[in-house]
Amino acid sequence: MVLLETINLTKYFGGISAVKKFNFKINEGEIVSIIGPNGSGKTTFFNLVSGLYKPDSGDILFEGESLVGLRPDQISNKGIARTYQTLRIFGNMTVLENVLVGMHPRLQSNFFHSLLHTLKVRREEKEAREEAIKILSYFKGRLTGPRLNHPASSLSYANRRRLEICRALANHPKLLLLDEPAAGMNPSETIEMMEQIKEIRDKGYTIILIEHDMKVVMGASDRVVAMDHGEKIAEGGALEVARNPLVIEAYLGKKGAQIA
Amino acid sequence: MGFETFVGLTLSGLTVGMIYALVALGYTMVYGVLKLINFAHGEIFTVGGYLGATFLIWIGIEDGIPLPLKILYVILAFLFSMILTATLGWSVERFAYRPLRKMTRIAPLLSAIGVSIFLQNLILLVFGVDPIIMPVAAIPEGYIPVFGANFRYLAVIIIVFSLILMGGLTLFIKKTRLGKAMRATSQDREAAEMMGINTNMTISLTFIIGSALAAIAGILVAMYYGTLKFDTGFLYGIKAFTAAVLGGIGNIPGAVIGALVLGLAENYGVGLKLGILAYFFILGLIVGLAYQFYFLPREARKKALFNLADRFSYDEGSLSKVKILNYCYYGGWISGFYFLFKERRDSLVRIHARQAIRVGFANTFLFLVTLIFFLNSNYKISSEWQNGITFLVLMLVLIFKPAGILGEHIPEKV
Amino acid sequence: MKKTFKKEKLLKWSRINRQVLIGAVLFLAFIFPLFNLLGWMGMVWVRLGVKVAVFVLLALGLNIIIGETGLLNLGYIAFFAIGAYTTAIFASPRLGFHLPFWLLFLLSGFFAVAFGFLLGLPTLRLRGDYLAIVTLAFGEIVRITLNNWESVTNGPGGIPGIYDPVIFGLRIDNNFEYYYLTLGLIILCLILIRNLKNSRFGRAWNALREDEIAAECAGIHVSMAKLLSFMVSSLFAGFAGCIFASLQKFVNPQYFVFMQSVLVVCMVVLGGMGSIPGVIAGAIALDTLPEIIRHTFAFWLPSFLGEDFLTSFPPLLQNFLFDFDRYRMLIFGLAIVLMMIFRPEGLIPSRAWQRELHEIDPRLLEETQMIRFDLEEEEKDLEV
Amino acid sequence: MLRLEKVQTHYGRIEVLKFIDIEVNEGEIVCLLGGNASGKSTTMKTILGIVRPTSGRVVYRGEVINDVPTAQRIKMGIATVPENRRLFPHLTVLENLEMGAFTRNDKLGIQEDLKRVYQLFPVLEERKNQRAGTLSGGEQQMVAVGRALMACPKLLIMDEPSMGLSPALVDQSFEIIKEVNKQGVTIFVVEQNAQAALSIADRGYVLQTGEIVMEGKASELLKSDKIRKAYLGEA
Repeated sequence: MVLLETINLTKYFGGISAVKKFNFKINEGEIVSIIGPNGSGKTTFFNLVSGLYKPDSGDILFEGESLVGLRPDQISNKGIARTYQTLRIFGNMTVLENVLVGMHPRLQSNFFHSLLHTLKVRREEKEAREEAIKILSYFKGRLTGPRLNHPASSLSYANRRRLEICRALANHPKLLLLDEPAAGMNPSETIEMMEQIKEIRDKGYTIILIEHDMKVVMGASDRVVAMDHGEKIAEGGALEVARNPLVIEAYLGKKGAQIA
Repeated sequence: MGFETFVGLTLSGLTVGMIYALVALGYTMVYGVLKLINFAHGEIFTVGGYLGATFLIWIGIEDGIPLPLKILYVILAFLFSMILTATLGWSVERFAYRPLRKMTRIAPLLSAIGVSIFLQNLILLVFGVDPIIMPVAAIPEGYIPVFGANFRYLAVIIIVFSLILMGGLTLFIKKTRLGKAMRATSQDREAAEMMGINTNMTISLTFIIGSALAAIAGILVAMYYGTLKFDTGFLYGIKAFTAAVLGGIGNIPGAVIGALVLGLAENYGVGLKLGILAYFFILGLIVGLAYQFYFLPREARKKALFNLADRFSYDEGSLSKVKILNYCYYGGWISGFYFLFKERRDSLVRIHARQAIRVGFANTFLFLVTLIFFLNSNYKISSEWQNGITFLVLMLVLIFKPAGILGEHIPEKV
Repeated sequence: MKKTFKKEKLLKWSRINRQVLIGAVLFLAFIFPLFNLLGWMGMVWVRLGVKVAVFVLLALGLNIIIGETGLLNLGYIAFFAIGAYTTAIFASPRLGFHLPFWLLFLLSGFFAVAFGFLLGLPTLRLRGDYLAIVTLAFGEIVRITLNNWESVTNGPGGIPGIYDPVIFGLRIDNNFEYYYLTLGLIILCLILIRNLKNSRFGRAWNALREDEIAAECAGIHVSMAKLLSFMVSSLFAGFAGCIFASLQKFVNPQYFVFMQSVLVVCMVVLGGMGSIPGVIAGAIALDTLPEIIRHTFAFWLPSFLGEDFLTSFPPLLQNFLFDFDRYRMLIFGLAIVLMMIFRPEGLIPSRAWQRELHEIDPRLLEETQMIRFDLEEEEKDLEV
Repeated sequence: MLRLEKVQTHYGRIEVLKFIDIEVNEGEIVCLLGGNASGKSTTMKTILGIVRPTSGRVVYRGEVINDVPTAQRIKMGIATVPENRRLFPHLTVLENLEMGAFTRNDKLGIQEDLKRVYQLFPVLEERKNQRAGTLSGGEQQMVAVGRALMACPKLLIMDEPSMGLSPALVDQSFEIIKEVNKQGVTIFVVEQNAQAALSIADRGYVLQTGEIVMEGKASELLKSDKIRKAYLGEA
């Protein structure tokens, strides 16, 4: 079943098209990677889907409903969560609180109950905490234990990326947008991340991945979409795309293609 | 109300507006470079006025002194005050803002408020609660009759002098090496540093120029009204800031236009009946829109006027509906609602319909305000509300059009 | 292993100490007026205590906006004014109303919240520094309105003769009773604040302070969350205003000038943004400092050292010490600047702001942080 | 020509560069490789004088320039093309180029250099009155290089010239570097894209968490296993 579909999605910035007539489809349970040089519109595409930008034309359909014109928080509540290329964790809040913020829209307690800290709120908070810890333990012991109550800004670069993924998962999204999850990680961490992304998918999430590391792209994704100057230049299986002459010219270069 | 009153109000509005502009330039320049609202600027203005007046009192300017000597004294007073005030502005930046430059935004803002309170109370302690009185001999007397209204020589001097200063400043920023360095610094400080521009010096220069202009404005106000109080600067500061925001902060011509609009609005507001104010309300709107339109890139101009849908190539289906929707912008918001409900599946139409409703709503609002003004056209606003008008303008501008009349000029990085 | 153990122990200790400290402070707050009954302290101090308590309430409210949500409100005193004037209008001979106190109390809160809503709804999407200016303008408009709407507010003359509150048949008419009333209210508010802080709403506010975009994409309705924090803080100001008006029996627009807003901001900032003990300490310090200095030099020290020990001081200093009230705002202004430069997190900082404010330019820091944290990470991994 | 001797740099209490030694000879192209957070940009800022070393010496043409301010260094002939180009978006192309020559006073020389830059990049002459922010990525790169050349440098420092450019443009941009080098400018490239950088450089250094872990001839580095593994993505 098609989960997310964009139709002729277009976004201009001061006369230059950042995304142009972009048609994209993802089925439930897939991992689709988007590759392309910097400035080719990948992150703009994410921002369009998550509602930070409004498209100039075209449509975004999520489970058959249009997302255009909704606020980012409404879109998030519909079940789309994301991470950022430039990390956006809440540095001064603890690791646990970061995940709990991600859970915010799912929690039911209303303002007056919270104000009075009723039994219901207490129970819900306790459950939320337990679940947050469960989510954090996806990444083995890295984010749990004493680190639960450490401020997020004290984490290493790689762990912050992991925390961001946990925060995104906290809302039980149907679709997960990962923007360069392996950036700044060393080769062994990158491979680990690739495996974990696959594990997350097996738990029933659908994932769109922006990544530069061709190893991750090759290893993790079911399908690859290549973008350049805001347009789709190739689509298909990972190897197929990597051998596409357009992609080689625009992005991989001859040597990159050989590696792939 | 006679025509003379109107002319008189216009002239005093222009004069006060020019003074606001001089102060507003300081705000807008600092905001352009540091993204900081320099709260202390109003107090720097007061200090400038006090210093000028003190100098004139100290030097003993009297009626018996020959005119050339008087002029010399006044010029000396200006120089004296400008130099000291510029030093003050420089040191405020150096000691209260520079150490905070790398912190989050709330810290420098609070520091600026702290400096403002400190300076205001310092003036209070040094000069006392009583206002300082400008020696009468320093104020040029006489007036030119213009259409039956009296145009004071001082007002003429203020307007001409301010125009010269602003022209000079614009030239300085556009053409000279230092001016270009200032612009470069405001756009990308680190890159400017890499080009060998001493950015600290450039920022200091911004404060020095801004403070010197504020000092001039302070003395001019003291001359115009004859006195200056320790807290005058707070009000002038907020008014000038309002002017800067009204014109679009960071935008130098914007500051001048905003200041003139504000000066006129205040004077018309308290001097005229509401009905006449309504005309100017509409006039101002038209002037603002026309100016904004004029500064659009040439290709965009046509499209902005007539056909929003042509801006980009839309797919066929939505296109015709969007075209119809464009009439909503001019027609009203009922059709916007109609489309919103009827075509709610089409996201593109939805966006445009919402925008049409918003614009339609704003237009309705303006229409209602104007109507109320006309209906109450016998009602006169009391002069106590002059400050209230400024605050109201400030709130309305920030709420409805935070970018100001001419648009903000806060450069984003490439 | 060893290291973690030590840390745990330390943590436990600090927790116990904290409880002891809170208990001690509460105890002191409760028995404070008794000093007067024992004859150790003049009535002036009890009265000052009530005033301090009102300002503690105000500062706690403002802290929700500044400390928790990271927005600067420079017109906060306007909400205080709205609360006070509501009480004054509905419980004084001015217009002939006399509502029961509990209704008055709720009404004061309600009007403050309603105005908070009206102001917040359109303005809260503004950038932080613009919001500061808009709130400032709002504060001034409220004051100008109070000054000019003579038919209701009696203009600059103010409203005299506000009735004493009556709670459960008990007529509150002396300073002791006011003190305990306000203290009770403070404790109630503290509990509410703590509850909110630990709820999803408190977390949403903190998330907004940290990163608005990320918060929005995590599903937080930004405008609603901001509006909520604005309204809660207005509510406290309304309550404080109600008590203040009943206490003073008289209100006029002069109480609600911009400088008062700044004073409350000073309390929050100097005490420590986001830290409740800090904010309380800030409010107490700023309110009592002028009195304490004046009393020290006018009464206490002379009684020890002789009447004329001050005459040996230079005249300027004498003037300063005797007339500290005049220099108060000057010194507070300077204190804010110095505080921002040397200790931006305040006297009793909250953990979050301490880090927030000591951050270097993020662009510069990016790579250093990564190195540092990677190293720390390695250490920790070895440790565990 | 340029030598860093045991340079150590701190941001606050955090040590970023740990006693690094780098040497650049006249006429060479030298590249400094490193991943995220390795201290590359800090090295560059140290050479430019935006960050001051806590210990060690920065020697330029036989002079210790530790305490020389940035403007003076640019006068001495060190110019830079910053990371992400960092143009002044609201200034015109011409004004951007003029900013590059900010520290110079010889009007005639500036005019000549302007001509030289226009010769190198004819597009820029056509667009000289256009705002820099409206140019395309490739053109912006040209302005950035041109702006650095306007300082009449003897040593040109390039911070990640390949960042944000498509492979075709990367090649073009490295061609430009070669061309500039031929005109007698020594070049120091800080890069993440090891392949591209090493293919034009004479020598290279590899920086990792603030330490130089490897150095040598570019051709040798290209062959080294470690480099292939870490930077060229080969298992």
